[in-house]
Amino acid sequence: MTKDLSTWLDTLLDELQGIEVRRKSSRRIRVDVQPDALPALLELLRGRASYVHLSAISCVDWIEENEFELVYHVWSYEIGSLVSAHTRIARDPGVYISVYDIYTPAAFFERDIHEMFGVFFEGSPDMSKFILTEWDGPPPMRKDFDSEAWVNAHFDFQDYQPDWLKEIEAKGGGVAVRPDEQRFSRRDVDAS
Amino acid sequence: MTELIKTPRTGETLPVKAGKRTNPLANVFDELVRFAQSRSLFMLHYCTGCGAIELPPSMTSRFDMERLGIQPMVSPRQADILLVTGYVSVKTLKRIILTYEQMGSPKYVIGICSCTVNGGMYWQSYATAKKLNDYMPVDIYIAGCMPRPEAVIAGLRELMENIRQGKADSWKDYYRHYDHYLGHQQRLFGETWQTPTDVIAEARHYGLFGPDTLGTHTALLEQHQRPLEALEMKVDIPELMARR
Amino acid sequence: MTSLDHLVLVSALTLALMLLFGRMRIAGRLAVVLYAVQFLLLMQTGALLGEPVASSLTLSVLDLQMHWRYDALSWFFAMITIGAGFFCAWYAAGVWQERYREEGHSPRLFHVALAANVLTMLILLGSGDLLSLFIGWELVSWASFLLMAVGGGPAGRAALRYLVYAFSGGMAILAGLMLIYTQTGSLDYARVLSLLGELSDGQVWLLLLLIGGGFAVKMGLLPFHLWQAAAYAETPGPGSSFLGAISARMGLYALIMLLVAMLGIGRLTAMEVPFTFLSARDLIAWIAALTVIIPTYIALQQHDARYLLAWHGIGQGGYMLLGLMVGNAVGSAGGLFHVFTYGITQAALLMAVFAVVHRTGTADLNKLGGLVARMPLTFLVLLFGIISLAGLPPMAGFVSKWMVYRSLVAEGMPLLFVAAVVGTLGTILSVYKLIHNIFLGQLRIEHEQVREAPLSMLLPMLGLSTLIFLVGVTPGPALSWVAAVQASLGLPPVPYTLGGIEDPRGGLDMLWLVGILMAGFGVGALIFFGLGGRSKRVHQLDNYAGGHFLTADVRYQYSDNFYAGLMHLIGPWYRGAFLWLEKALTATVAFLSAVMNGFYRYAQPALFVLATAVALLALTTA
Amino acid sequence: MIELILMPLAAFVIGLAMVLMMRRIGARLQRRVGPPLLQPLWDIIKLHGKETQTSHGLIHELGIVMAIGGFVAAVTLMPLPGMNGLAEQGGLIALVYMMMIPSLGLALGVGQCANPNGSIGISRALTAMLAYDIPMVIVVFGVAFFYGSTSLVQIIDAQQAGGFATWGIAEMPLLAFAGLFAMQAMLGKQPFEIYVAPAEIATGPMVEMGGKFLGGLFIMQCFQLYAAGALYTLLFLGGGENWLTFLIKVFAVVAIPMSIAFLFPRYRTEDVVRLVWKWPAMIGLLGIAFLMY
Amino acid sequence: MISDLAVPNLFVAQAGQLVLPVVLPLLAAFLMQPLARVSTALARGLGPLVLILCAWITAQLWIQLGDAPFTLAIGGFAPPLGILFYADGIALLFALAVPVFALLFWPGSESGGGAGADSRPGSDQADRDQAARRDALVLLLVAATTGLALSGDLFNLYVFYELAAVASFGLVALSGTGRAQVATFRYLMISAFGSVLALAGIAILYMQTGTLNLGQLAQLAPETLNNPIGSAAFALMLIGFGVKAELFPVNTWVPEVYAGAPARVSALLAGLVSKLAVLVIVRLLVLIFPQPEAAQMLLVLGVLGVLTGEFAAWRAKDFPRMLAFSSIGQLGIVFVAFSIGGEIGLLAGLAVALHHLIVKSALFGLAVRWNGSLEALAGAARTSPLGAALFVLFALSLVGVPPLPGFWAKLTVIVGLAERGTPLDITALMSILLVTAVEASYLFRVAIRLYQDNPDPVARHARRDLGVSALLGAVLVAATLGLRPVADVLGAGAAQLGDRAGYIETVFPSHVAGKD
Repeated sequence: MTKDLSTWLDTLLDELQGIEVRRKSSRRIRVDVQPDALPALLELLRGRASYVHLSAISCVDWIEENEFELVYHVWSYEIGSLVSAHTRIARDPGVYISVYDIYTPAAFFERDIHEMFGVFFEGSPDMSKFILTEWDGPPPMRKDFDSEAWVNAHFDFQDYQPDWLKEIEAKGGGVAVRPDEQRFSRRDVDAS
Repeated sequence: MTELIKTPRTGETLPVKAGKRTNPLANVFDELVRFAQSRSLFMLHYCTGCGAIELPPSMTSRFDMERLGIQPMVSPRQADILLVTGYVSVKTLKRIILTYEQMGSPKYVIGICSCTVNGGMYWQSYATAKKLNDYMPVDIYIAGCMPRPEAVIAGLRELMENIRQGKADSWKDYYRHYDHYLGHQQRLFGETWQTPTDVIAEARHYGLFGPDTLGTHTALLEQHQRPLEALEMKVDIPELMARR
Repeated sequence: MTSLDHLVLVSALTLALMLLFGRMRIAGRLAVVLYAVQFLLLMQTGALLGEPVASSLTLSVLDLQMHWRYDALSWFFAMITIGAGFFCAWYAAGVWQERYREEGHSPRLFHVALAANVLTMLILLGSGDLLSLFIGWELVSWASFLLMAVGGGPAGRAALRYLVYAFSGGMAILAGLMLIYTQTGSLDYARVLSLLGELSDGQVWLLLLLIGGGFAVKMGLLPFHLWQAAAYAETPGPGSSFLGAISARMGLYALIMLLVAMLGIGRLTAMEVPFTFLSARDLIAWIAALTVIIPTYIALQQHDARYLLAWHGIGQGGYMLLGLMVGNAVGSAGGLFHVFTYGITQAALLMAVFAVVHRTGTADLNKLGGLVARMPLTFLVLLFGIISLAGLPPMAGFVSKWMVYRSLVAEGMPLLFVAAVVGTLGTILSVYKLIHNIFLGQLRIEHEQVREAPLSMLLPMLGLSTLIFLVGVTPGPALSWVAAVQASLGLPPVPYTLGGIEDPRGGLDMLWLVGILMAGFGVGALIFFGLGGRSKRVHQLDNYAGGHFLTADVRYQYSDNFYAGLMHLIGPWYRGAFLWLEKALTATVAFLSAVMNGFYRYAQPALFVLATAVALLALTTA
Repeated sequence: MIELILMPLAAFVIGLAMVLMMRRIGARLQRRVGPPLLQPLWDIIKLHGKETQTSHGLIHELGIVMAIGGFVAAVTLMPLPGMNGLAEQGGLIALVYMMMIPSLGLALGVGQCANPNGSIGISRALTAMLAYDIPMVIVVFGVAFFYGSTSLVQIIDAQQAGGFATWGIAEMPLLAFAGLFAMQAMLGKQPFEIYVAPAEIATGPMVEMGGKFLGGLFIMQCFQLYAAGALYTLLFLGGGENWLTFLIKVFAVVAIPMSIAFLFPRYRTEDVVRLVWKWPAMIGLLGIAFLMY
Repeated sequence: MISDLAVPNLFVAQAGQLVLPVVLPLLAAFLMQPLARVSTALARGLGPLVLILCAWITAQLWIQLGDAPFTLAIGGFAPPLGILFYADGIALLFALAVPVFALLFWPGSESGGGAGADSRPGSDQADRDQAARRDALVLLLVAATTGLALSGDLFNLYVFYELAAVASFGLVALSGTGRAQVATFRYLMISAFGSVLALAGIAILYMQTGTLNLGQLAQLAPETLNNPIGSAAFALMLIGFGVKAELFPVNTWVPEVYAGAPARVSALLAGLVSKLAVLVIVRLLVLIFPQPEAAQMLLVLGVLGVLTGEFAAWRAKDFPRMLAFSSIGQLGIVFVAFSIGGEIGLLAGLAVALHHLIVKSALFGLAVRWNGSLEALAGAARTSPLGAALFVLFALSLVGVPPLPGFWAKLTVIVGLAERGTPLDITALMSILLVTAVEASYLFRVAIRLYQDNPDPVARHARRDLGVSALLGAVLVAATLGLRPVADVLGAGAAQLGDRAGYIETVFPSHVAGKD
C-alpha cells in the first residue's frame, strides 16, 4: 500500500508541469511551485496522495528580492513523508489565496502569518488579531521592522549603578560590556 | 533612563503624609500589626517565566520559607506578595496588573530575575515589558538569571524588615500616583485599557487619594470606562416606592 | 347547625362567590377575607381539644349512612389547609392576579379552583365513614386536577398524568372499600373498626395494598410518585404553593386513618412480610424512607426551581410517614408536626420561587443568578425556607426532623436513621443549589433592572417566613396541637415544653439553642465587623478568574450540572427509577388496547356471531 | 453563664494550638522546620489588619459571620471538664446539625462572590459533606443507641464510670475506627481535600476571601479542628476527667488525621464519595450490628 | 287491581291510547313520502308534530295512570292469543324517552353530521326527497322502538326489532358516504345473522312452550325452560337482541357505524335504540330465564364488553369512534348490572342505562360538529366554551365522579357486585374499576386537548346541538340535585321491573291464576 502510494506520488509529481521536485532525503521532498499552481498541487497531494495533515505554513521574508516565501508542510501518515511546497509571492501587496478550503487548520497558520508578516490571505475565515492583541505597529517579523527602535519608542529602561558595583569595576571586574556600548542602535538614537 | 532606586513619578513628588490608617486594629496596635504583617506573608507566585523554578526549592525542605511565616497562596485576594518570576510579555502584563489590583493592601511586589528589571535577555523584544515598576510599584527586585534560592530568601527577609519598619508602603503609591501607572499601561495597551478594579473609587473609599491619583490618563479612562459600581442590595418594592 | 356546618357553608360560599365575582379585581381580597373567616370558624369549633364536632348533615345511599365530623386530626389538617388557602389567596390577590389576567388566563378559574380545593379538602377531612371518605377523596382529586389543569400547556399534560394516577388510586380504594364491605357489611368507622380485627392477615394485606396504595398515590409514595413533581410545579404560582403545602398531605391524612386509626401500629408490627424478617410496619417505614431518598436525589438533578421543590415535596412526605411508623410519642409527633412545618416551609419556598418567576419570567436555574442584590427580601424568605426544609436549626423544619431522628435513635433503627439523614443531606445539597443558582453568583445582564417582588406577594411570603422562624424558636404551641391529635388517635402524646421536647435521655430546647446560635452570630459579627478593617463592595466582574478579564456578556457562573462529581457516581443508580414501571403499565394498556381495537376492526363479524352462538350453546347444553 | 463565654474562648485557644500542630506535623513530615509558635495568631492578626478588603456584598460578609457563629454555638454544646454549657439543652443530634450551619453559611458567602471557582469548590465541599456525614451519623447513632441517650453529659458519665474499659473506643472499636475515618474527611484533609484543590480551582471556596474574610475562616478553622477533636473525645475517649487528660486526648485525636494527611495526594470527588461510603460507612454499620445483636 | 278503579270507561279509553305512540309514527312514516310531494313544509312539520303528540300521550298516560302496570290487548283478543301491549313505569318511561330523544335529535335540515352530505350539490327536489325519506325512517325507528318498549309478546318484539333494524340501516346508509355504506353493510350482516339466531331462539321457546306471550312464558318457564334447552334459547336470543344492545361480541358494527353515520343518528342508536334492546333482554331475563346460567352468561359477556370497549377507546383516534367504544363499555356495565339480579341489580342497571342514555346522546350531540379526529379538537374550548364545559361535565359523570349521577349509578353496580361477592362478581368489579381508570384517562386527554392553545380551532357548535346537549346537561345536574326523588322513582321502577308475579298477574288477572 505504502509502496503503491509513493509510486503514485512519483507519477503524480512527474506529471505536473512547472514544478521543481527535490528529494532532500527519503522522507522529505521539497517542491517549488508557482503561486497560482500551489492550491492545485495541495489539492492533488491531499486528495490523491494521502497528504492529509498540514503541519505548518511558514513564511520567509526575502527583503532583497522583495518577495515572501511561503512554505506549506504537508504530511502523509501512510507514506510517512513530508512534502514542503515552496512558493514565492510578491512582497507588495503581499496578498495570497487561502488554502482553508483544502486544509481547515490553515486558518490558524494564515492568521498568524498575517499578524506577523502582513500577508493577507483571501478567503481565510478570520484575519483578525491573534496574539498581539493591542499591536498597532507594522508586522513585527518583517525584515524591515526595527525592533529596537520600536522598543525604544515604547518602553523605558532603567539604570542601576550601585556603589558596590563601582568598587568592583574599579578593581577591573564587573560588567564587561556596558549596556550603553552594547545597545549600539540606542546610542545612535541618543546621538541623533 | 531612570534610576532604579528612585520611584519614578510624573507629577510633583509630595511627601507622603502619615495619614490615619483605615484599619481600627492597626490604629491601636500599630506595632503589633506591622510585626504580624512582617511575620505572615502569603505569596502569590505568578509564574511568568523561568524564575518560578527557583521557588519550589525555597519553599521545601532545604530552605523552608514557612519558618519565616511565608506560605504560598493561589488567589490574589488572599495573598500579600506578588512574585513576578521572569520575563513579562505584554499580554501577561495585563494579567499581572489585573492580579495586582485584586490583591488586598498592604501588598508587595517582588520582581525576580533580570527580565523584570530591564527586560533581561529580551531587552530587544517588541513583546516584552522592560520595566515592571512603570506599571506597578515594585518593592524589591531580586536580580539574577536566575537568582538562587538564597538570593530569593535574602530578598524576602529584606522585605520583611522593611515591613516591620513601616517602610514598605509602595502599595500606597499605586493609589496616590495612579495616573502615572495608568499612563504607562495605556501606552502599551491602548486608550481603551481598563481593569475590573475601580482603583480610583478604592482610593477614595480608603482615604488613599492623592493629588496625582487623577490626571490626564484617568480622564481618558473615564471616557470609555464601563461602570464598575458594586451591585448594591436594594429593597425596591414598587408599591412602597410609588407611595414615596 | 353546628359549628362545622358553618365552616363548610362559608367554604362553599367562598366557592360560590368566586364563581360569581371571580372576574372582578376585588375577588382576590374577598377570598382572603373569606379564608380568614373560615380560619376563625375553625378555631371556634373546638374540635382540637374537646369532643369531635359532628355535622348536622347526614346522607344515606343504598342503606349506607354518610355523616361528617371533625376531631383533632381533622382540625389539625384543616387548620393547615385553610391557612395555606389564606396565604396563597393573599399572594394571588394583588399584582399576581393582574399579571395572570394579562397573560390570558382566567383569574376566576384560578380562584374557583383554589376555593374548590379548600372546600373539598374540608369535606374530606370531615368524613365520618368510609363512603364519605371515598367521596371526599374523589372530590379532592378532581379539585386538585382542576387547579393543576388551569395553567394549560405542560400543566395540562402533567394534570392528565396525575389524573390517571389519582383515578386509578381512587378505583383501588373503592375496590378496597368493597372488600371491607363484603367482610363487614358496613362502611361505618365504628363498625368496621370492631370487625377489622377479625380479618385474616391476607385480607389485611390486600386491604393495605388496595386502600393504602390508593392513598399512597396522592401522597406520592414510592412507586406512585412520578406524577407529582410535574403536576405541582406546572400549576400557577399560588396554586402550586397551595398544592405543595397541603394537597399531598390529604394522602397522609387518609393513611393515618387507615394505618394508625383503623389498623393500628400494633397490628402492622404483628404482620410478617412473607419470606422476610420484616413486618408490615417495617415495610411501610422502608417505603417511606425510600420515598425520602429517591425523590430527594431526583430533585438534585432538576434544573427548574419549581420542579426541584416539587420533588422535595414528595421526599418530605416520606419523613412524615416514617415518623408515624416509628410510632412512639416523639416519632409520631414528629411526623405530624412535620406536616405543619413542611407545609409553611414549602408554601413560602414556592412563593419565593414564583416571585422570581414573576419578575424574571423564568424558573430555569441555569438562567438566573445574583438576584440577591435585586430581590433581597425574597432571598430572605427563600433562605429561611431552605434552612427549614433542610432541617437545620433554628427553623421550624429542624424541630420536626429532630423528633423523627430522636425517635429512630430511641427505637434503635439504624438503617432507617441513616436513610433519613441521607435524605436530609441530599436536601441540603439541592436547596443550596436552589438558592445559589437563583440568588447568588453572577447577576445576569438582563436582570440588572429587576425589582423586588410586589408588596402583595411579599407580605404573605414574609408572614410565612416569620411563622417558620417563630415555630422554630418556640415549637411549644404548635406541639400542643400535635399532642392533642396524638391523644385523639390513641397514640402516646409527646412531652412538650415551650422550647421543644422534654426527655431525660436527651431532649431539645430550642429557646436555648436559638439563643446560643444568635449569640454565636453576635460573636462572629463582633470579630468580623469589629476587628477587621474597612471593606469595599466591588463589582461582580472584579473577580479572580485565573487572570481572565470577565465581561458582562459572558456567563461565567457555575450552575449547570452543579454536582457533576456526585452525579457521575450516583446518577446511574437511580436514573429513571420507577419510570420503567410506569412505562410497562402504559405499554400493557396500549397493547391491550391495540388487541381490542383489532377485534373491532376485524372484518369478519359474522364469524363472531356464529362462534359465540356455538360457544354459548356448547356451554349451556354441556 | 460564664461557661458560655469561657467555652468558645478555650476552644479558640486550643484550636490555635491545633493549627500550629497541624502545620508543624506537616513540616516535620516534609523534613522542614515549620512555622514559629505564634504563626497562626500572626496570620489571623495580619489578615484582620489588612488595609483594603474586598467584599462582594452583604451575604458574603454574613456568610463568614455564620461560619464563625455556628461553631461558637456548637462548641457550647460540647461539655468540657467542669463545664457542661448547653449540653443538656441540645444533645448529640442538635450538635451534629449545628455543625452544618457553618458549612451553609460559608456556602452562602461563597455563592455571593459570583466566582466560578468558588462555586465549584462549594459543590465539591457539599458533596464531600454528603460523603463523610453518612459514616458520621452512623457513628453518632451507634453511640447514642449504645448509651441509650442523646445527651452528651450522660454519654460521658457512662464512659467515665469504669475507666478505660467503659470508654467508647473499648466498647465500640469498629465505630471508633469509622469515626476516625470520617473525621479525616470532615476536616478536609488529604486525601479528601479535592474541594480546596489550590492549583486547579484556586482554593475553591476561599478564592475570593481576603483580609478579614480569610481571617474569619482561619478562626473558623481553629474551632473546626477543636470541635472535631472534642467530639471524638467525647464520644469515644470518655471526655475529659480533667483538663490535662482532656487536652492530651483532644490533641492526640487531631494529630492522627494530620499525620496521615501529609502522606497522600488527593481523591477525585466521586472517589471520595465511593471510598467513604464503602469503608467507614460499612465498618460503622458492622459496628452497630455488633452492638445490636 | 286495575279493574277496581272507579272509572273503568275512562280507563279503557285511555289505555287504548297506548297504541297511538306506535301507530301514529308508523302512519306518519308511510304518509311522509306522498305528503312531501304535496307540501314540503307540511312534510317537514309532520314528524316533529307526531313526535310531540306521542310524547304528550305517553306522558298523559303515565301521569294519569300512576305507577301501576296495565295491559292493552290490541283488537280485544285475550292475552295468550292476541297482540298485547304491556305498560309499567319503566316501559312508559322508555316509551316517553323515545319520542323525546327523537325530537331532540331530529335530523333537521342543517344537520348532516357527515360533512359529505352537506357538501354534495344536488337539486332541491332530490334534497327534499332525501329529507322526507330520512324523516320517514326516523319515524319508523320511533314506532319500532316504542313498540319494543311496550310489547308484551315475543313475536311482536321480534317484529319491532326487525323494523328498528331496517330503519336504522336506512338512516345510517342515508348519509351516502362510502364509509357509511361499508359500515351499514357490516351492520346488516351482523343484524341478519343475529336475527336468524334470535328467531331460532324464539322457535325453540315456542317449541317448548307453545306460546310467545311473555306473561304466559313467564308462567310456564319454571317448568319448561329451566333446562339446557331453555338456556340455549336464551343464548340465541341474547345474541340476536344483543346486536342492537351492543353486546359483546356481536357489537363489532358499532364503531364503524357510529363513526360513519350522521352524529344525530348515532346519538339515537347509541342512546336510545341500544337501551330498548337492553330492555328486551332484561324482560327476557327477568320473566323467562331467571336461572343463574343466563345471568352468568350476561355477566361474562358484559365484562368482556366492558374490557374490550374501554380499552379500545383508549386508542381511538377520532371523537365519534371514541364515543362508540365508550358506549360499548358502558353497555357492558349495564349488562353486568342486570346480571346481578334482584332489586339492586335492576336498579343499578336502570340507573346506568338511563345515565348512559342521557350522557352518550348528549356527547353525540356534541359530535355533530366535533366529528373529526381528536387531534383536530385542540383548542375547541375557545370557539365553543359551553360545548367544552359540557363535555367535561359529561365526562365527569361518565367516569363516575361524585356527586354526579354517574357515580351513584356505578357505585350501585359495584355495591351490588360486592354484596353477591362470587369470584366472578369480584372479577367483574375489578374489571369495572380498572377500565374506569382507563376511561378517565382517555376522556380527560380529550378534555385537556379541548383547552389547549390552538390558533386554528374547529368551528363552533350549531346552536341547536349545543342547546340539546345543554338541556341534557341540565337534566344531569338536576338529577344530581334531586338525587333522592330520582332514586326513589328508579327504585320503584326496578321493583316493578323485577316483579315477575306482578307481570303475570297483570297480564292474566287473577281469574287466570285462579284457573291454575
